[in-house]
Amino acid sequence: MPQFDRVLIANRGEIAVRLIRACRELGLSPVAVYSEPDADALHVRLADGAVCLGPAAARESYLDMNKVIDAARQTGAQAIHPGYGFLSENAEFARRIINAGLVFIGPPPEAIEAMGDKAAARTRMQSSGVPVVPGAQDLADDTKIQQAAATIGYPLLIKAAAGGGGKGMRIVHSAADLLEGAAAARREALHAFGDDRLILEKYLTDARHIEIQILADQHGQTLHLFERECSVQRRHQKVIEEAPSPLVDESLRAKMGAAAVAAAKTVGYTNAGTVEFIVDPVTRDFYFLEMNTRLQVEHPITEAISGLDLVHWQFRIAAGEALPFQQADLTPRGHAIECRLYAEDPANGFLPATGTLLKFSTPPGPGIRVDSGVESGSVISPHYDPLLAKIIVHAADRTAALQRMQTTLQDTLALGLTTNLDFLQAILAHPVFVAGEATTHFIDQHLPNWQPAPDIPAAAIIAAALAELHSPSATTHTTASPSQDPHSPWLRLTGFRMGGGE
Amino acid sequence: MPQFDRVLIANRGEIAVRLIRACRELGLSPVAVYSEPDADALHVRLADGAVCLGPAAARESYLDMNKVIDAARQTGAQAIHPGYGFLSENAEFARRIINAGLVFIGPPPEAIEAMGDKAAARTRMQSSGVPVVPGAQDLADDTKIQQAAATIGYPLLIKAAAGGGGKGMRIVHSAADLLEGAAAARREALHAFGDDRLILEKYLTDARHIEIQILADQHGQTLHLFERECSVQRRHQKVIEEAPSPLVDESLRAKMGAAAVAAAKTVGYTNAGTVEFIVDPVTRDFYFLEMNTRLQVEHPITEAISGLDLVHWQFRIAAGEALPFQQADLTPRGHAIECRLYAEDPANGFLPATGTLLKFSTPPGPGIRVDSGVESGSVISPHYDPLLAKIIVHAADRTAALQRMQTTLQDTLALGLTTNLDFLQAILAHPVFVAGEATTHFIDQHLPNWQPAPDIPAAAIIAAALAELHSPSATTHTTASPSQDPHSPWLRLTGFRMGGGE
Amino acid sequence: MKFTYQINGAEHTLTLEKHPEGYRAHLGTAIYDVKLLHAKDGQLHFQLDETRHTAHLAHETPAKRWLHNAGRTLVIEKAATHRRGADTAGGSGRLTAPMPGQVRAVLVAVGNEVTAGQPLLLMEAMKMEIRIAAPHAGCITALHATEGGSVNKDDLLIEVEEIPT
Amino acid sequence: MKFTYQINGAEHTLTLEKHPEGYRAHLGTAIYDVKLLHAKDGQLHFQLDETRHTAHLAHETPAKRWLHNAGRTLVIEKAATHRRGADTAGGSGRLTAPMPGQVRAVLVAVGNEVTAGQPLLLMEAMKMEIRIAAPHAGCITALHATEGGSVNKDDLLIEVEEIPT
Repeated sequence: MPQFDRVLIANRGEIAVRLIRACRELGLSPVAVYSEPDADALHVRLADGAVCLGPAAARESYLDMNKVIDAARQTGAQAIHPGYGFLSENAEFARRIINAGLVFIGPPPEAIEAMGDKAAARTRMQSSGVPVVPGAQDLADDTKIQQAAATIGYPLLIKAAAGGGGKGMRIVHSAADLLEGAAAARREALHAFGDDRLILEKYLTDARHIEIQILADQHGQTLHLFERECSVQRRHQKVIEEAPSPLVDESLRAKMGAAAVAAAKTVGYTNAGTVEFIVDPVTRDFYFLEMNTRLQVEHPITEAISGLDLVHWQFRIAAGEALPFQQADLTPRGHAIECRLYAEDPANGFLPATGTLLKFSTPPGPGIRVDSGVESGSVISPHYDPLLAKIIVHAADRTAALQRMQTTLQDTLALGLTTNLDFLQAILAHPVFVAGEATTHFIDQHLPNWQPAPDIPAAAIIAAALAELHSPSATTHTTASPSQDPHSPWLRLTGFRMGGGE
Repeated sequence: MPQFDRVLIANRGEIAVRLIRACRELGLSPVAVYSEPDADALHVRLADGAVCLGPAAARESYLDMNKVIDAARQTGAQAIHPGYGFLSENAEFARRIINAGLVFIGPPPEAIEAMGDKAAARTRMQSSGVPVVPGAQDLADDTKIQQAAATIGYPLLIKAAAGGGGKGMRIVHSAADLLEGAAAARREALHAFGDDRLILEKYLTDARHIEIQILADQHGQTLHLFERECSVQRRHQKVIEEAPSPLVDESLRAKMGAAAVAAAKTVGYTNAGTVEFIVDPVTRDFYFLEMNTRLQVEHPITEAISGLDLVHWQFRIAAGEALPFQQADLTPRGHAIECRLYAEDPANGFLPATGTLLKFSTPPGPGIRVDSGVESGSVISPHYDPLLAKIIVHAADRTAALQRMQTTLQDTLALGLTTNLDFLQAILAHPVFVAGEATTHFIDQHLPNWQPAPDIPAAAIIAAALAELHSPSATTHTTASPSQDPHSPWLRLTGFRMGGGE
Repeated sequence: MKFTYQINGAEHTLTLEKHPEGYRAHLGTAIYDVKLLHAKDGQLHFQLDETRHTAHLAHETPAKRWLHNAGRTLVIEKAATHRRGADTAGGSGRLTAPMPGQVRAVLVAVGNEVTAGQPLLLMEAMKMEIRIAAPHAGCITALHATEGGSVNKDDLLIEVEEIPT
Repeated sequence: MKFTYQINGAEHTLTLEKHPEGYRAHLGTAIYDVKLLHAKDGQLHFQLDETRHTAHLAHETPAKRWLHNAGRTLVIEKAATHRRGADTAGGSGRLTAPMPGQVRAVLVAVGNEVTAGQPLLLMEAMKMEIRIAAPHAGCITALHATEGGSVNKDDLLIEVEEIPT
């Protein structure tokens, strides 16, 4: 890998940590960026250098292109990896990086642009023979929206034309809710993307969300790394993903893979990307939803079943390497599942939770991988994504993977703020999920008003009393975080910091 | 899996932890056993029940068959998994378990017996057409030993006929050292196995230690799961293992695999086992060394490249399940490496180290697995094996696996007692190891008098001073182990225990 | 010794008696022999009758503990202190911020009549839009939030007075 | 402020001067600008000139720290206390147990003449046989160990007096 040896990681949280570790493995020097409240975050401590971008608000820090590119210049980084979210699907950002003589670890700006406009992408896919969901774009005003909605029928989905990641997205079940939904979607879209154009799509009830991972080098080879099923969602955010999909057989895999490769080639795609489809579980017809022109949150499950490191390949493709394998060389092995551990309250409308993660740990063991940006003592602020960690398991088959995930979640400690840990276990134990039949409506249909089990184990109550009984210091309430080290110099040195956040 | 739902784990340390976690995944209830100093060990805390076997000395606890079988009866366990070491290769133990109406998770006692006597196994393999190392057995006295040694030539290896695991093993380089070596080997053999018979073997210099993993069900199917190379050894104890072997190509793999399957079938083997060979790297001739009739320490690297969970299969085979795949279905994927983290001083003759592991942590990340029986605060006593943890990585190819292992070791913390952590890094960086050319003499030849690098980084010295400067409590010397929890009730409650070790 | 806890909205009372071997616990009609085996780093290992259990604890405040046992995460509050929480939640017509964030849009003005479930205010936190809706039909009597402003958890946002129908 | 440490048998002296932004460090002829960025749970994050560094520390005793930095594990002892260690090691003819364990075999008796490298005693610890050999030719003047007995680290085992040749 020539071209670059120092890489700026333009992100935070678990993905920044994962990218920094990949840099180390490849002999690249990673540089972090951070906002003021992230000065002591794990990703900052793992990097060789770090640049403060500004205050908490993402617009003034992680989303500020000038500051990010300046940070690269200032630290001598010759390449920038955007991670996911933030600036990762911003064509202008990619273009400015390239114009600054740096390497953008991702697809060409033209490909981002072509796929970023959901309205234009729909049109383009239709003309390339990739099936798209029935819907409408170019909706200038409320009247056009009402007309299109009448044609499509209900329920329908309002999406930001410029968007992705669930932002600016609304399901509308009847004409009465259409305009308020559109207004909310516009506001979110404007805020998130600076562009309030919308598209409407038929909302397929009982559909499956299945996506194909793409890897394309700069030498004309475009391959797919099979599918991921991401049907289990709440508020259009994925919660559990698995690969392979329990719905997909070899023949459907080949068809969807070919369609995804065609979609990527249509826009001259290179590097890693994902083509999302919605699949009718009965007819097995599939429809193009959108292409995510970046690394996905759920990339680890594809890494598990393909045996390939997608982040390594992102760097190697960006450095000009050719993929040394063909489509026929690639076969999925085993079954992988990812659970997203969110700081949120599933018993209370998935309200995000903030606070101090007093204790966080996950069990070690065969086939377990945890990608996390937090640790015991991390403060979860309201400024960013509520994703705490991704818990990934890999096993020989789906049954073994489900068992492994259950035991892993049971042994995961996340104390100090509300998380979806118990809810994840409820999903994994649900017969519909176990049968591999969960659709995108699974949570709404089967766990609509989930509450923690009302029975409290006797052991838990007794443990609380034992703790109180043997706790001479339980009444002292301090915010200090004592060390694990019995002789630690920092036992009483709370949040000590000098000259941080330069 | 019928037959049993509660399993006694007749072991300690990392392997007991790994077996207990596997039980959980399979829905089995694990029961631990422990010696007095292990009362608070991790494996005890993870089990559903635990029985104290007796004092520290293994003979009075982990090696006491009656106590172990009684513990199973007492707790209602219907099966016993022996792990490795201790009673795992004791045919009488297996037989007593079966006679007690319990299931032994391992091969039939007859197979253990046939392979356990290294002298008889040599003879048996020879008659089955499996090549053995030139040598001699049935050596009644010193005269016989001297005669056999003269025929074989020097250097030669003295081994315990009943032995394994490096105990009772001596290399002798000249006739002058023969009888002292034999006497020492006899003492160790008698102490370890209660049997002081010896065998002599030609000591192949510059040979490779390569072993084949076997999996055999009770329905006549015996398969091999490719090879592991374990050439990097110190004092006949493995230090680093990898799979596949850099020496072995598909044709040699097929030949060695077939020989190993033949060896296993000769003794009616079932369950998991390993056939060890010594391989001449120039001629690629291979010779049977011995069969380990149990799970190996290094089984995780085979799990990584095969995608199969060997411990799950041990339980499933013992419960009567048939292997659902054929030899042709199995292919290795990627490259895996295991480093054994020992409490020992490689700069001082690998002297075992004892003390308190003040801080222990390993980095998370893709392709990293750590099997460990210790945690921060664990006390490492002189009673048992110095193995603290196994660090295993898996990546697409050997180069990527080496890089991953280096970064993983760099980010591993093992503070409080001397370990081989820096030495492992020195091996991984050595050009001979990197080239895949390390033989069983690698450490003696290339790192004979290894010492830590004499240059001390400025950052380390400055860190020490910063710590002192900002350490109001550095002069308080207490043995208490404070909690990670700022409001912990146990902040000052050292080693509090009531009624432990019933 | 008697212990009373609030867990998931219900009250649980436990008594522990000292025993030579540990404790005897009474929980409702159930009785357990309790032996504490190991306590370190917020981790408890103990035996109830013949079975071993593990629990992990962390204190958020002296009266509020997070507890993990057998795969479940619970918040355990000392009963005496729990009432304070109920007070600060405000009356049903006093709508507070469920979490810290920014006010994106105020959709009503003082004096407006609103229907149950009508969206009154939109907040954004952690990249999610959070809708504050009327808990019942009524009249807006006070607005404490401005668009674009930051709010902390439990800040009073809007007051809605019920109108007798 | 001056700091003197023993690391791997060599002495290292460092001075730190307080600065508005942190410290200035003098180490031999090298000078570094030092900023402490973060210190928590035995972990130090700091900046030397323009580069960030991380170190993890644990104290075995007040004067003996274990330190991990850039992939290396070091034992750092305050220089003043280090000499004590050298005293307890005993004279070259006073052979001590290198670690706790059991005495398996005593191969010599008081009065025996031995040659350099000759095995005198066999210990077993952690399943390994450890051989205690004569550091030089000499005569056994005292035996403090018995076969089968347990010994602690640094227990005196055997004394060998050098015989002038």
